[in-house]
Amino acid sequence: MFGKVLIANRGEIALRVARACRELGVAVVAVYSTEDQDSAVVSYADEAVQIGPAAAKQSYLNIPAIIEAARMTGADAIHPGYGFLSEVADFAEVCRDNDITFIGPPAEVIATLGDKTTARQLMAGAGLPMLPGSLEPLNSVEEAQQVADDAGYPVIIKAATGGGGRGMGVVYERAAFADAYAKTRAGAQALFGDSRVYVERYLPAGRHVEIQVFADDFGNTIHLGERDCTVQRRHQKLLEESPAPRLPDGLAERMGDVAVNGAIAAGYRGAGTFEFLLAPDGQFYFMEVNTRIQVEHPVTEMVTGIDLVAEQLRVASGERLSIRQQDVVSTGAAIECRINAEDPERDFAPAPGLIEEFVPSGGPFVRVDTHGFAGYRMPASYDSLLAKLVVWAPTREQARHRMDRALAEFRISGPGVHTTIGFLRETIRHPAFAAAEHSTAIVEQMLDARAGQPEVDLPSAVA
Amino acid sequence: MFGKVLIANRGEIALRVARACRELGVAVVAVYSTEDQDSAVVSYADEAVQIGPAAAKQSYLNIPAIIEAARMTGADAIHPGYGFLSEVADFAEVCRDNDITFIGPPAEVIATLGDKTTARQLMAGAGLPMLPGSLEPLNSVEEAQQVADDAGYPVIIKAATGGGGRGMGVVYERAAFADAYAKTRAGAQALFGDSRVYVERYLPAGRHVEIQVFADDFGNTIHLGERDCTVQRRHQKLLEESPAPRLPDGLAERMGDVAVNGAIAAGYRGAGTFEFLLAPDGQFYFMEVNTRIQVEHPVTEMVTGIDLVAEQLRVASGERLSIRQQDVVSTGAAIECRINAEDPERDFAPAPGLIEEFVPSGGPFVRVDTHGFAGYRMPASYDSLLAKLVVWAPTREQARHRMDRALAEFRISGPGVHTTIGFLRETIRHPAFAAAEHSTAIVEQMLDARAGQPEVDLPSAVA
Amino acid sequence: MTDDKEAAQLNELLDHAFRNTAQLAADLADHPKAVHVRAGDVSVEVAWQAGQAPQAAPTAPTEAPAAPPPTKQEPADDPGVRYLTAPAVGVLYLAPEPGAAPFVGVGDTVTAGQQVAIIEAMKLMIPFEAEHAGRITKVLKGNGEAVEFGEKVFSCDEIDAA
Amino acid sequence: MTDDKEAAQLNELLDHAFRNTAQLAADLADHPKAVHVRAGDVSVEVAWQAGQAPQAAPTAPTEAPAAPPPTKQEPADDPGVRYLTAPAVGVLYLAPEPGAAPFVGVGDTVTAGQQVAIIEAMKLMIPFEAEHAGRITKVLKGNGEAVEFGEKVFSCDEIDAA
Repeated sequence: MFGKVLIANRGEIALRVARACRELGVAVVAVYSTEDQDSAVVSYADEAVQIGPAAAKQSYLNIPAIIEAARMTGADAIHPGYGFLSEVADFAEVCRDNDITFIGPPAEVIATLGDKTTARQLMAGAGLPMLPGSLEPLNSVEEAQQVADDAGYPVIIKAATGGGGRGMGVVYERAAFADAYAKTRAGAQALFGDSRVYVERYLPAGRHVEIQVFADDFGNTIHLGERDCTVQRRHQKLLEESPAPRLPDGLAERMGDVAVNGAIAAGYRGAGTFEFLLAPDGQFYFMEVNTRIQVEHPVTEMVTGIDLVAEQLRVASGERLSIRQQDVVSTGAAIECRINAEDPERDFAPAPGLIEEFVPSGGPFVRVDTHGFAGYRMPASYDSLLAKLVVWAPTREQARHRMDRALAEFRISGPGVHTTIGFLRETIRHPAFAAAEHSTAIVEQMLDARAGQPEVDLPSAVA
Repeated sequence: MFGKVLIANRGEIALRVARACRELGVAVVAVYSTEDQDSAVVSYADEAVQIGPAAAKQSYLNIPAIIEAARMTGADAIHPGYGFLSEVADFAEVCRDNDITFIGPPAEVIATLGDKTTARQLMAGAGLPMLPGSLEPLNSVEEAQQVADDAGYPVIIKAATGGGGRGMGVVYERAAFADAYAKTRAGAQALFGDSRVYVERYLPAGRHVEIQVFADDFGNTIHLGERDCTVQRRHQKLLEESPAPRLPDGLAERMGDVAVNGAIAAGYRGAGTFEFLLAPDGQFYFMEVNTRIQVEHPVTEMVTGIDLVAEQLRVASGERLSIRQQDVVSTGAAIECRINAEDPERDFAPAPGLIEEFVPSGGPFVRVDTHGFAGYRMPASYDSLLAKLVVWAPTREQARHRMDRALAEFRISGPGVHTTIGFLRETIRHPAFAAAEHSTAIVEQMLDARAGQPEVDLPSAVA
Repeated sequence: MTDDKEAAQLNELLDHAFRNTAQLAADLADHPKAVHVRAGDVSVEVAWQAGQAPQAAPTAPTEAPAAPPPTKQEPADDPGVRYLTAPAVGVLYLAPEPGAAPFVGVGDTVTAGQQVAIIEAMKLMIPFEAEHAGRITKVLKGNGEAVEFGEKVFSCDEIDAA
Repeated sequence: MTDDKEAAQLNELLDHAFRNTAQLAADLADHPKAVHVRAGDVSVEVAWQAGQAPQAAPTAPTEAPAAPPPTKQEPADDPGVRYLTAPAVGVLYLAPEPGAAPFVGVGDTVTAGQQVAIIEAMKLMIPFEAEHAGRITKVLKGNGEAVEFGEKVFSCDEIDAA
């Protein structure tokens, strides 16, 4: 195991990684921007290095500063968390060049899987089911139009290097294609400096189901079951659960098997996630691989009992996976809610600030991952995720009631501070979610239904 | 299920019961003394009734006030928590007379098992292993002396109606017996108004292992495995765990079986705990039955996934147990630490007050049950238990590291406020505890070793 | 904000918000705990310390008392008024028996220790005695109503204590 | 903020907000615990310490800048002293090359923008330029030492700014 690990991140995930290190007896180095001087992980860590000003580009994305911080503190390894540098192949390479272990897959694997085109080609070759469409970027509008016609409308045009729900366009009929194609290319160029796009069939009422995979240096590649991340707003996940409810018999196992095949084909190492789109007819399609720990990893931890971050550290330090495929047992149901400092009444605009009151939920089968505390001044410079509230119960229905209870008791307030707690409670109580009959459109449907309706105070007891 | 439940308790257990009710859709009535007006459960509950002044005798032990509170709010049932009225047979009877369901065993069962003499007779008859000694209170010093001689020294003299570690005396040699006998009788009379005592063999280096039992109205009586509560200070538990470490093969199952036999013999209903003393030779002996939910019930919940309080509510409302014996599976290891507002440097004197900073532990596999919050003025009138910190991990060793990490991150401070957090960390790291070679004497041994030694700051990383 | 006009508008909006906030604070008879003004993107919040005296006498301690008051928390008490509070949880009876005249009525003077009502708890009749002397000004609870411990049942004026 | 014009607008807005905040505090008879002003991207918060006497000169806004200071938190600074802080994480070199004379020494006067050291980060040589003019009074870090972003490297007296 490592002697000292530097955490190249902030917020709740920095604290999450620090906790895993502490439990393994590994010293922790935090890095932080001037904006994060008073953050929880800075006081939690054994050492902390200020690496730059608020702007992420000059701090959390500043590779030389982070490498120098690792050097001056003598860290053996760097955990990148999620976001920031976690999926930047160059960073993984620079780490290697500086004899620092990057806790994640090899740089080449990140590069291959981070490019949608090479990833799609590789995964199609490994036998993963793909949506009808192009495997390679398209060279002309004519070619693209042909692919779209063959795939059948609606189609989605996606930037080859895009992500986070940006650089995409949905086309519902042939006549609108050429125009949308040009626009998406221009947008991709502006956003990512790369105008390459590809086209595939678009599923409007799909579900988002993903498989957690893990691989070590000894040829062991396993999966830890699935997560359902169907509740999204503009491609941002709001709530995740495991197992995915109401899957046809054997489907989760089939998805797990193909994900493992894909991981083996990619030469994967460490923790990774295969994202799939699940159509209403039970067919599933490969979307992409995330080559890092996910925000929503706790739901997998709650149902399997496996500490994914500790496992990342073990595998990266050259140890074997501590579990075999046959040891992975999923028990009960877990749900995670992302509590963001956003104002649902103002189109989810960020609403951070000085948090005067902060009382996390507690009690049986409730877990809170947060960097928040009473007196924390949450900066506006970064992500609005403030806390992840996770519950477990023997059944999904019980977990839903538990989550409702836990959301109701979470108290966060301060001048100008708003959170998504109320909106998450509405989601948890929504009939479509309760029946697990929702699709990725659920949040939009909720917001549409809301518009024009008077606000309703939720009763504090479970209905 | 009930429509409305009144919680005749305070502190963390009142909140624990309220959470279970909320998840089951049951309305919650809190009752509180003037001292607890600003307590967490009062703001949590759907309704709250002030029942008396600070003194427990006039509030939390005030049967007419609680019954009237139930009547005026229309509560169907009363959950007594632990302590206070939870093991008062009269209270259970008054509830029944007023058509309010007492959430616990029938009054007669409480009465029989609450009296050490009748309980011992009943359990001996049901085949439970008893320590050598008297089954009935002794009538004279001569008779007592004879029993002690037969049992073999050391012996312990216990009040028939005692509890909580009071009203006991240990005698190490024959010559000291008569004197100790007289003293213990006088003490029992003063403390409990009942001078009856009995005598049994005393095991100085034993372990405290208990079995959680559960019974419904349909003849189903099961056990949920064992808890080890060996870490005690003056018979007050400080830390509990499940499973009990290093038990001889099959012992836990044997203890579970005899506890179920005992519960059936007593006509038990609801949740109960059979306490056993485990001798170094692997022999175990019945001590007593606690006819209520225990403080340490969360460790059982963490390893079995069963919500014991919800199960109490189900069974009391006339439903069947939701699990059968064969469904009970214990996975991994759980540890609970009781964080008390006490000052270990001043002989664990209560040290409550205004809690200015209160940041509970969080993250993976950590559970906190507490009524504390930043700004809470913890009254001096009641128990010093402020929070229960519970962790789970696949193995005891991992759970120990996790607990150390979680204890280190719990921040509680305020003028005059002290807690047992530091002492609990020392315990968790103690070599005897780490090796599970400790006995009920461990805390005394730690305190003895400490006396005269300079204080040592614990490093923040796991050694 | 992308141009001068917008900036000027915001400035104007700010001025407006401030004037309004100050005016609002001055106009309120009861001292507010917090003022929060928002207009579009502009928001102003002002918070006062809990319990601060309206005129903000510099020496007025703002600390909360060490122990909570014995009466159930209720909106602002008139400082001149005192209360007789229920000594137990139960049902209130204002008269010794059905049909009889009440123990006391508005305008009556009571002495400390004088019985003013009965609380019935679990069929026990508990005498409700005045904790202090006073002249009854109001009966706040009805005959047969349930009361909590410490709940205000009578308000009274202070008189020279017996 | 992407250009000078936008920055100027924001500054103006900020000035405005500060003036207004101070005015608001002065206008209020009672001393507030906190004032929080936000206008678009600009926000100003002023908080008074609990129990602070409302003497508080109405124009002196108590600290609570919108952004934390760029220097690493350290014990009480002498208010007269200013610092030149490291512009990057890395190894500090006080001279242009080994054996050469240092860029600056104690007693030297530096102008804003003048190079005073080098920070090496991942073999990149980053010039360390003075953020402001001053006379060097102390060199706080040694040649070859690792420094964090914002770490104080030189202390200096204020002189008339260039």
